[in-house]
Amino acid sequence: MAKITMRQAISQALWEEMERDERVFIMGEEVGVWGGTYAVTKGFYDHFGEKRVRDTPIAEAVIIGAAIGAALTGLRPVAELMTINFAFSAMEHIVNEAPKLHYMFNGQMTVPMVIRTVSGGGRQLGATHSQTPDAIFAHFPGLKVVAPGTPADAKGLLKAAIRSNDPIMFIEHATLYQTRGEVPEGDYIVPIGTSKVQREGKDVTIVTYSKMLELSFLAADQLAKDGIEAEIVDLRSLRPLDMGPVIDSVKKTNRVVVAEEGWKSYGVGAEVSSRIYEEAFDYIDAPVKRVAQKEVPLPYNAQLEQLALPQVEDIIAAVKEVF
Amino acid sequence: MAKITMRQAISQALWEEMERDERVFIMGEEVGVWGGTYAVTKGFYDHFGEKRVRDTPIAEAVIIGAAIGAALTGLRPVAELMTINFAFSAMEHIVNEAPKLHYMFNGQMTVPMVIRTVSGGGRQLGATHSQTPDAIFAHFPGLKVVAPGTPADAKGLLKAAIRSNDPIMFIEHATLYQTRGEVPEGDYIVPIGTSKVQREGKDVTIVTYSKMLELSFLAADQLAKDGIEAEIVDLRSLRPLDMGPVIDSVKKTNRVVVAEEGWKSYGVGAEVSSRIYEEAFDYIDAPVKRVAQKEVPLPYNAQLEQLALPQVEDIIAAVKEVF
Amino acid sequence: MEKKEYLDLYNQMVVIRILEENAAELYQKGKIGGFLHLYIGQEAVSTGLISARKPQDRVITAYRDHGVAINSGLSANVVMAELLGKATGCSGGKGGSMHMADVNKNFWGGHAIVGAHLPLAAGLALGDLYQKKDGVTICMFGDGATNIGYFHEALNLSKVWNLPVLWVCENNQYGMGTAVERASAVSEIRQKAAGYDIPSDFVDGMNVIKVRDISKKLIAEIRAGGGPRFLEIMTYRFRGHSMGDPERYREQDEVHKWQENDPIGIYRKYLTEEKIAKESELDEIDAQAAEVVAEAVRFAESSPEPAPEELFAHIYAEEN
Amino acid sequence: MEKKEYLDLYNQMVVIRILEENAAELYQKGKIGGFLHLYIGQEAVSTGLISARKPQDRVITAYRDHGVAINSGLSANVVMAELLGKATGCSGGKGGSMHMADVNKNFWGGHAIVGAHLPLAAGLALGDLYQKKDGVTICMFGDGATNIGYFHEALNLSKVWNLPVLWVCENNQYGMGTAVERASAVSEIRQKAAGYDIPSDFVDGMNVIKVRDISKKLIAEIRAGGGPRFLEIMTYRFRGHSMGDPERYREQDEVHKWQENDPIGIYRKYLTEEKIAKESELDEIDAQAAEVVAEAVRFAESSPEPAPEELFAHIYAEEN
Ligand SMILES: Cc1ncc(C[n+]2csc(CCOP(=O)(O)OP(=O)(O)O)c2C)c(N)n1
Ligand SMILES: Cc1ncc(C[n+]2csc(CCOP(=O)(O)OP(=O)(O)O)c2C)c(N)n1
Ligand SMILES: [Mg+2]
Ligand SMILES: [Mg+2]
Repeated sequence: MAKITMRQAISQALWEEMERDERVFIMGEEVGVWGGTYAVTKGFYDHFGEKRVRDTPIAEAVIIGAAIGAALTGLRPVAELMTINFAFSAMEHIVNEAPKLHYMFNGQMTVPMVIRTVSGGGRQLGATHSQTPDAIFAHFPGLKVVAPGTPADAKGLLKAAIRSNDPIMFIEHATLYQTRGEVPEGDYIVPIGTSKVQREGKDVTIVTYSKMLELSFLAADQLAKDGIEAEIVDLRSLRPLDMGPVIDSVKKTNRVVVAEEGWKSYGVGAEVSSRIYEEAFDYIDAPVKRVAQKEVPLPYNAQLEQLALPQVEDIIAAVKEVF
Repeated sequence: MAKITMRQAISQALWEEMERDERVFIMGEEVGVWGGTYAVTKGFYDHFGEKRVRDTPIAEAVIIGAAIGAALTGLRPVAELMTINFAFSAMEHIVNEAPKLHYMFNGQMTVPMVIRTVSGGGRQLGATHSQTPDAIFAHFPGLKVVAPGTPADAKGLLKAAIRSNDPIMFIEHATLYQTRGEVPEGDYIVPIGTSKVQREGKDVTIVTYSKMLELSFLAADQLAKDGIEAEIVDLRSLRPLDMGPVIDSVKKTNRVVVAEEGWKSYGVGAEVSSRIYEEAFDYIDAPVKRVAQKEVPLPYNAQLEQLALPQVEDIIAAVKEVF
Repeated sequence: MEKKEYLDLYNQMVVIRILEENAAELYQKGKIGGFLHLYIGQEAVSTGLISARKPQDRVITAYRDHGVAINSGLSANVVMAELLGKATGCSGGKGGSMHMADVNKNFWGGHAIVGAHLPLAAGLALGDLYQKKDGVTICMFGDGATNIGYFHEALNLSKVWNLPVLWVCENNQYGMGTAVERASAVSEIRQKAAGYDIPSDFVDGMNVIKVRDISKKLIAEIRAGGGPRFLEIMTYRFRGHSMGDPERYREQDEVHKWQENDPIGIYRKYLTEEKIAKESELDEIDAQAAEVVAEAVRFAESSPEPAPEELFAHIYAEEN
Repeated sequence: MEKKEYLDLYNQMVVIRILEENAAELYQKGKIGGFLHLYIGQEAVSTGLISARKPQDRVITAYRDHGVAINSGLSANVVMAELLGKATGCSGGKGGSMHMADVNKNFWGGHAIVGAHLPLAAGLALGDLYQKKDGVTICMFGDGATNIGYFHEALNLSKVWNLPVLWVCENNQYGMGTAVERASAVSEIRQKAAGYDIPSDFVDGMNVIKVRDISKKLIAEIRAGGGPRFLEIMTYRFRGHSMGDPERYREQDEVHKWQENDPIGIYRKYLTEEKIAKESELDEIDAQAAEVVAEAVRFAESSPEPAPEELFAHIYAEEN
């Protein structure tokens, strides 16, 4: 299998799906002539043309709203929001239109749409541009929220998302695009709503997703040196949330750390740890630890920003605390 | 003390603060000539005039954005969003402007603003108009989120909010306006960020807020008949979240139910139960139960809607399950 | 136009009027819940407008949608059943007054967030353009909706992408209790279209034939590839914004003056004066319409509630 | 205008130019992080515009804000220190390139979400109107920002409430890689003002004196109670949108043509031809400006990082 970057994996999935299905098209800011601000759609404009690779004005609400409308007519838009910080400008359409139409009109309308966007801090972009508010989008039934942590999952999940008939928020991470990994060629699909054990271990369970998966691997390597074998469960999807592999792991290790990049309060770790206690109360030997971002708007200064973001050391420390 | 309705209590707090401080003014849709869609500001327009009771266009982003700007100049706007469902249309300004400015500009700017809005289902308004997504607003540091469950708290908390120098989302509930309770006259202040034991009991702790407080009281009365004395802790504020009284109660009862009206996943109960385990792990005798809304967009049909909303019976059943 | 077409327009307006009057009663009786926005006074607007469309033309509107549903070809039965939240309603009882639709009739709803459906309309039009279909999307909204950002983003995109969409502003002078001039920088709403270089027109919304004629013209221009058009239709709602509106914001005289311009009365006069129809024929239609609505009420009241398991149906198109 | 005023304008433009060139270098060296949007080519816009304001007039802009900060009276030291994220920066190192401000200089930032600061500007103006102060709020934004809903809602409200605000569109022909005509229904942005019945004007942004004169006129009209005004300023950015822009969207010829219209060169020519200043005087200013920026770099580099406890400072104005 080829080792390619996350960027290439996502680009490949998009390209193949567009080749496969005329109904699939891309719209968003700078997806065309520029080639995507993260270069994911580089070359698409020349190959697929302006009909299927549509640059839009800076108008997030109509980017998502028009994608919804196009989806209602049977097309399969992949609408890009340059970063998730701009999703607030399309909030109504993301959480109160796309997820409601199928239900509210009793199944008459379907919204086969993918919203591709990018979360994550660590690039000194300041408070308005560095957020990882993934959890708030997962609060809404009717919407699906996917966030891959490996190139293979990114390809397989994006293909599954594009072929799904439901509105799906596909959250990439700003500092994962260079991450390399083996990615199956061709038609590789990862079903949406399936968590996955990314590393086996018997001593402690680290539940995580997206960028924090990378940090969790590093933490696990460190911990192994101290003789602690961490099992890493990657959620991959926040809604639907597949607790199965998490619970299985917890029943084996009896110790859990949940690691997310976003703020702790009302975040992903809150839901996951609550579910763990609900489903495996008797198996928990020590309080589940949440590793997350400090509760501050992210500052520009690099040192302060890193102090606010969860680090490998934080995961290691948390793991040691559950023993 | 006078027994007045929640509507009167909120109206009184607004009126008194406007009388007290020239800098306080109201802006929003139908707050003036109409008198407020929930009649909270009835009579304000005639008394305070159009300068201080400002009807706005239907334009939520500029309602909140302009309130922020006015607050930056030293005024103390109370901006009303007719319901929280329309807050999505002002999301950028609520979560990415108001809570960021003070921090991002190193304390140079302050945003003494209150956003009054209304959550809640149960009125057959359908999926787009019936939500209780309070939790997602509480995810953002820099913003404070308050949601009173009694008339006295509504008055005291709203006065505290108007006098605060921080942006505060003040969430009322659509079906609590008629609720009556004793409310201290005059300058009554309830500090923001303080949970409160609203009913004492020794057997089980019900943690709740807003509308679900009312249902929790009813559940507690029922339970008392079965010899179960429930202690009810009202959060009153979701950020800051005051766990003190919750933990004290849990250490006494060792059994907990968290009741909220919104969806369970990534909701208030998730954060509260996680915090309970983090702070009182050894005191929990049975898994914390979350009572919440079913994970569906709320339907119009009355019977279906009630099936989706958490009921008194659900709280009672949950309490019995923790024994 | 054939006589039967003339009479059909009259019939549609009368059915809407009677249906709305019955809805108001049923609301008072507590048989309809939620918000109820009546279309009384505005019947000529959607009747004339939608009569000008072809089957491939899509219609999408706001929450004041009962009349639009009838004009789009939905039966009084499914509309009334939806109002009562019954399983037989056009949205299975899940949508209610504000969320009616029938995609098979190319009626795309029924949307309750002010202005939020304009971006959807741009997308519907994009869908037709992309698939080289010759449908035109007709998007209706109120005067108040033209002040929200969604309006701006949708109109701008429709011009930049030359989308086949007819933007129709139903200017009934108020957004809830706020008069147009208190909320909008321009009180002639069509002036806003100039900011997007979109050709605009306007028409008396109390005259169904005038509305139909101008709509036909604009829809044809759009279908010919002319890009978006904007139509401002002057009208007035005879009732409150929704049930229980205290109506402190307008004088009853104003309301009465407008009621003298009853679009149904005006059209009735036109039909008889132009010798298109006799009073007796129109009375006959009135009677039939009353019966159609009475039957719709019977149908709705005797229809079953949605089954409890419907609560979990259609959250997603696929479970996985 | 006094000679020293003429020279002061020249000095401001040169300081900005040199400061930006230094910033680009420091970015390459990795001493500046995040996004860096340079103002090179647009110096005459904010220099002329802000020179027309009185102390009570507020300035607010987008993320392309270094020049605006300098023109607002911030020292090169605090601007450069902010770029390096130092404690001595105008935002204490917490804001960075996109989030600079000094409220004591009536400079209200530096806002990074496109168009989102226009509603804030309406509010700043409302604050002055409400408090019967005679300040005018000057709100700057790009051509791309005029397509987002915030623009629409803010301009409409400013007219309805007759707010003392000057809306200034810096039309530099592109929003990132998207040319105006590919994103906006109208390519003469000022046409949009008509949709709000807001008087508009436009000016060559490469001529600092013209910008200053028209700005003075419009600010005076607003201060006199005339309500909002709209000014479109034609300009061009000589560098990429931000550092690392591949610039696939424009020909280098186009860039070069515009660079021949260098606002600093044009003004220098004007000053000498009009005999307002001698070449030697201007060279002297250039040298001083270079020294000011060099000192700013020294200041910034030698300034301390914010203390770790600053991470938790100013989350709220009050802890409770
Ligand atoms: C975004 C949003 N804000 C507020 C409301 C509440 N609301 C419902 S209808 C309405 C007035 C709309 O007026 P207009 O667009 O003129 O339509 P009309 O009711 O006159 O047909 C308002 C403010 C809403 N539904 N959505
Ligand atoms: C709401 C939002 N969407 C997208 C972006 C990303 N973005 C930053 S600058 C920019 C282009 C803005 O162009 P323009 O308004 O013309 O200003 P200029 O950069 O030309 O000065 C975009 C799309 C953003 N910051 N905010
Ligand atoms: Mg109206
Ligand atoms: Mg530009």
